[in-house]
Amino acid sequence: DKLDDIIASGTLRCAVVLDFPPMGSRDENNNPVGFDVDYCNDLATALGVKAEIVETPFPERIPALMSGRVDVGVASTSDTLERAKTIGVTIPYYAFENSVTVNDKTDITTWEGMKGKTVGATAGTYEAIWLEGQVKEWGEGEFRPYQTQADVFLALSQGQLDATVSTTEVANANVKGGKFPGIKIVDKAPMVPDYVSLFTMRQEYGLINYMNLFINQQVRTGRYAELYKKWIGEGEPANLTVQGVYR
Amino acid sequence: MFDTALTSTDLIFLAKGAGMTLLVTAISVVIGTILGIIFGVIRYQIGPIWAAPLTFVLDICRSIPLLIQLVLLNAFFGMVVGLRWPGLTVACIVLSLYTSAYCAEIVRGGIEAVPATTRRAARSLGMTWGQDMRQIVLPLATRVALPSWIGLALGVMKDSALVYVVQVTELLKSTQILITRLQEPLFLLLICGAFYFIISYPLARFGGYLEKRWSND
Amino acid sequence: MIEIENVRKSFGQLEVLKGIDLTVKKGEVVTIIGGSGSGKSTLLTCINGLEPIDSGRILVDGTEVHAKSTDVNKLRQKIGIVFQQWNAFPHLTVLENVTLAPRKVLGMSKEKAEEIGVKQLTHVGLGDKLTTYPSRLSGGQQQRMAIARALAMSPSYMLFDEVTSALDPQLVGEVLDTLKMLAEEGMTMICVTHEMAFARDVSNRVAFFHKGVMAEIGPPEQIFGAAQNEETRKFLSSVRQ
Amino acid sequence: MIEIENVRKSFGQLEVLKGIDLTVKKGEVVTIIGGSGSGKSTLLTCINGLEPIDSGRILVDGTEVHAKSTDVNKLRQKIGIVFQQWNAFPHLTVLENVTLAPRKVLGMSKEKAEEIGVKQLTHVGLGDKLTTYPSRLSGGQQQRMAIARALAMSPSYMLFDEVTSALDPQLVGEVLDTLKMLAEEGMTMICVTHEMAFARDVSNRVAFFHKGVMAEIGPPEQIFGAAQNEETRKFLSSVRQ
Amino acid sequence: MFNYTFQWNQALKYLPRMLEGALVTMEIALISMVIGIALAVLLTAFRLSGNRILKAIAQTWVEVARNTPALFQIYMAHFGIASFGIHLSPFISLLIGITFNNAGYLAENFRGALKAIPDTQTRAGRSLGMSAVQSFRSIILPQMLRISFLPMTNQMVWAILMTSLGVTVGMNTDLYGVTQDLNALTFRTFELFAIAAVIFYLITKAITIGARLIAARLFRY
Ligand SMILES: Nc1ncnc2c1ncn2[C@@H]1O[C@H](COP(=O)(O)OP(=O)(O)OP(=O)(O)O)[C@@H](O)[C@H]1O
Ligand SMILES: Nc1ncnc2c1ncn2[C@@H]1O[C@H](COP(=O)(O)OP(=O)(O)OP(=O)(O)O)[C@@H](O)[C@H]1O
Ligand SMILES: [Mg+2]
Ligand SMILES: [Mg+2]
Repeated sequence: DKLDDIIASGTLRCAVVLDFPPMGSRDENNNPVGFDVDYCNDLATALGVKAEIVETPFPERIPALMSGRVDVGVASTSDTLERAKTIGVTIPYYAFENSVTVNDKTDITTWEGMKGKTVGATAGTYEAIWLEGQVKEWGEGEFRPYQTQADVFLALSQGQLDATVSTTEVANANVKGGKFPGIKIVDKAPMVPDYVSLFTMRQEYGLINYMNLFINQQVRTGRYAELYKKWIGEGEPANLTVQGVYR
Repeated sequence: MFDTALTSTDLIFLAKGAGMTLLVTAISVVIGTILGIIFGVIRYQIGPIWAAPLTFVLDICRSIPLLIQLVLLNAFFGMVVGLRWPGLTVACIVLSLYTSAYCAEIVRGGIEAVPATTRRAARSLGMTWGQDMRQIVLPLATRVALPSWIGLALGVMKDSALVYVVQVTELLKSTQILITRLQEPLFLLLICGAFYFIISYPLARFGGYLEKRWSND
Repeated sequence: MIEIENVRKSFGQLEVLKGIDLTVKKGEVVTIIGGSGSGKSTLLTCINGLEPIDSGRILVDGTEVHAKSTDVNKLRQKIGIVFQQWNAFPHLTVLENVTLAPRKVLGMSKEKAEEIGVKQLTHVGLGDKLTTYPSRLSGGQQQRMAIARALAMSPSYMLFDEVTSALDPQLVGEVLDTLKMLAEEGMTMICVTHEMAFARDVSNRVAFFHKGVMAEIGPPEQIFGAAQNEETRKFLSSVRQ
Repeated sequence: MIEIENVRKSFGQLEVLKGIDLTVKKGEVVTIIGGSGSGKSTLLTCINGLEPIDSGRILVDGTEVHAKSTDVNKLRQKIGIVFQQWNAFPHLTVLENVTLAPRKVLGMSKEKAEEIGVKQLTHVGLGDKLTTYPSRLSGGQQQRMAIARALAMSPSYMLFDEVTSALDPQLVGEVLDTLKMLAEEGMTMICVTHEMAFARDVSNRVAFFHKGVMAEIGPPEQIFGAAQNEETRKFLSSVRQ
Repeated sequence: MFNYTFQWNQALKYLPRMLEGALVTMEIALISMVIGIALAVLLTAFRLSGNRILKAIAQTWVEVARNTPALFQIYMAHFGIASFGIHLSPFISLLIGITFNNAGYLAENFRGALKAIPDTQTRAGRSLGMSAVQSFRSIILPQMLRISFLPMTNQMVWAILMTSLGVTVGMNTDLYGVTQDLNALTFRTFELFAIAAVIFYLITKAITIGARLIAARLFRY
């Protein structure tokens, strides 16, 4: 099966989104870095193979997997039930809170302030699906999905968007990074925490099992906290368990 | 004029993207042209009715957005057939077919532009079909077809900007990656546009020149 | 010897040749005259196998042109043909036009082919145009080049299809002179022509075609002097006026 | 009355008209003959102001054609002109070809314009071709349509520039007959032509142009019978042979 | 080898949404063609005019449109223009990008078409007393449009195909955008895009056939 194939081939090819700091981005030499990149490397080390990072925009994660371009996805992928019909997801390896980031020039101070404004998010993400639903519910305003997280913040910074919803980590990184002037975080988005999973082909139980254990080990050994500290900052890493239910 | 954070590594990174653009273009144009010649000759030779299935397939290649062709073929090979092909391969397959569809038309036009009597003269000197094709039709049809072919090759280069969807980092994608990091959209886009322009414009002009020259005599 | 036996040929519904019989002996010059659409060109293209026939047969030196087993490419080397126009290969020089077939078809060396090419071009009066491209030649010179090109294959027979009708009047003479010269040298020839004076001067026999039928054939004196067939007389009087 | 006074005209280095003087009175028919490139067409296009002139002047009914203050569009309504070929507007039917200018330039109603159009087309013998497109017409019919089109503007003068020279011989007659008819109706005309018989029959005066100069002018009997000028005689003998 | 289960029902239930997207796609293509043709006529006039500045503007437009990728032009119309503080909706950005491209290609076609019209046509018009504008409008323009009709049809097809590039500027109401959104929702990539491909094919066929019918009615000469 896939697990054997990976070990036999000697490389693990991970789909990683590289315009999603701090989870994935590029350093000044344009090499991939970030939480997900390290996570993939750890997984490869555990398997005893070499890691190969395949840059994949959000909308292309599943096609990339399906077309066999990658073996697994370490790509901040929310574990929705709809998606689980098509792909196999592991237990969560990270959990995002989502924040509302706005352009300075708007008067938005709470998430409800987005009502009637032009808002956007990265096409194909959890928060985009939520936000688009929200705009529909409000019945006013406009929703625009962009192809990459960078395009979203670029548009926000240019004033083409009034507000966006993104994971708090990404929002913090972009606001602090200083590359996008004129934006600020104003509120949390009232969403269920966005649990994200590793994924692979639906029928690859062996690999899914292996990755479940791997995630468990990352937490147990303290590597999870270490990566959190390295990429996100001080404080408690997000809790990966849900009160009152298994898994 | 521009105060930029662009470093020399970034320029190398862009150059790599440009190299990928040229590589994809070169492979697709070469394969597409060979296929296009074969398809064009077949279509000319067996007549429109028998060639209908081929015409239909080639027509499809021209009637569906390249983006969809790329996504679809990618999904087909990967999901349905289960082949682990790199994105570059899929990109080249799609672009080659796309090229061949247009090239077949150009080739057919070129062959039809060779007067039947000239070919008759060749055959009546005892030349075989192959000799006639090689010695008479090829050189004459080339004159008619070359300018359009140059246009086609440049079109393929420009359309190769779309292969980013199958994870091939070509020039425009490299530019977008740098825009992500450096936040200088206008400046980077201008560099990128200038690159395409510098390659495309002189060749397009050359094609126009050939057309003018050869249509005169 | 070219033997044409009861040849029939249709394009779709239209019967263009309605049973033609004609034998051309070695050294003979036969001219074919007749109205437009009467099937003259079609007959020539059938003789060298460029067009298939529906029934009957055509023998060239005893070989049946349209038999499956016949190598037409080989046969065509024996039969030179020159058409009304657009004969020249425009991308080749005059000399290359003439040497192409000897080299590619007969596998001659470049030197040998050029030797023959120069000889034939000189023969038709184009010895000074060897490296010119056809587009620089007058129509008459182009036709003479086409003749030299056919001759370079050393054919036993030459077919000419209205080789002068696309030419300006003052250029007709030079081409007809070349044909006359060939005839005098003993080449076996079938010429389709509208030039009656030429037909009268050069031919051993003149054939008149009318609507796919060879309505009359005979020595020029008979055809031009005392045509038996009503249609022949009509045609000739329309041409003369 | 058309008065041409010492008109000079060059294209770049080439002087095409070297001081032409000519007066055409109402009802007169003047034909211009001469070798190719002698400036005949150029003169006609100068008369209706399509080409500027370098010096001299041209007066039409007393209005100076090339004066700044002159409204050439208005002036041109008086002067019909028909060229050698490519006259027809291929995207319009025959009737639309004829009614276009009356409607757009004179602001006529569609009905009025069509009435005139039908009249003029019937006049030149094309009454049955009204809704045909020009591409379906023979060359001769196209030229007659062009004449009708010019006539529909009720011009006082008509200029004809070799209207028959692009036509097959059998079509020349019908166009020349139309011109003769116009001449007999008293139209003032300047015709450039190579048809000597026509020039002799129809003209009041014949002008011979040679290298930008009007070498000789006179009644047809003089020009064709006893030309004074050496060049005229040369030209006529070359045409006649 | 074929261990993939097609779930066409899953995808087909979204067909109405995709057809709505197809309408938007056609709308954009149509508007961009109409404006593109008008601009192309203008550019052609600029290029023929004696004015050096107008000529240079038109020339630059045509060459940039023809020598850079359409995707680049559309990206530029959104993020590039925004660098000057001008904010355009994805719809408008896409429209501008495609229109820019259309106008450039069509202007080049028009120029070729004009060359094919003998200048005796203008002469004939002028000598009937028509003004320069009148003869251009009633004689040259109709013939030019007729000669460029086939290239215009092709350009229309390209405009349809180019709408798929709108996703890069945040467009999600056109056919491609809708398909991509649905794909994010369900991950039925192959089925969804196959349906989109069929719709695109049918649209382009309809355009080519429609154009042929129009041409047959319009150009009877
Ligand atoms: N390839 C073809 N397909 C269909 N019809 C043809 C073809 N070639 C010739 N014909 C028709 O066959 C008839 C005889 O043609 P052919 O060229 O033999 O006449 P011809 O006697 O040579 O006339 P001309 O003096 O005009 O050359 C004509 O009606 C012609 O239209
Ligand atoms: N627009 C132009 N630009 C440059 N040269 C021109 C132009 N029009 C005509 N000429 C030149 O002017 C000369 C006279 O031309 P014109 O057409 O008046 O001669 P023509 O007497 O009408 O000859 P033809 O009998 O061949 O029509 C020729 O040498 C021609 O090449
Ligand atoms: Mg013939
Ligand atoms: Mg003239």
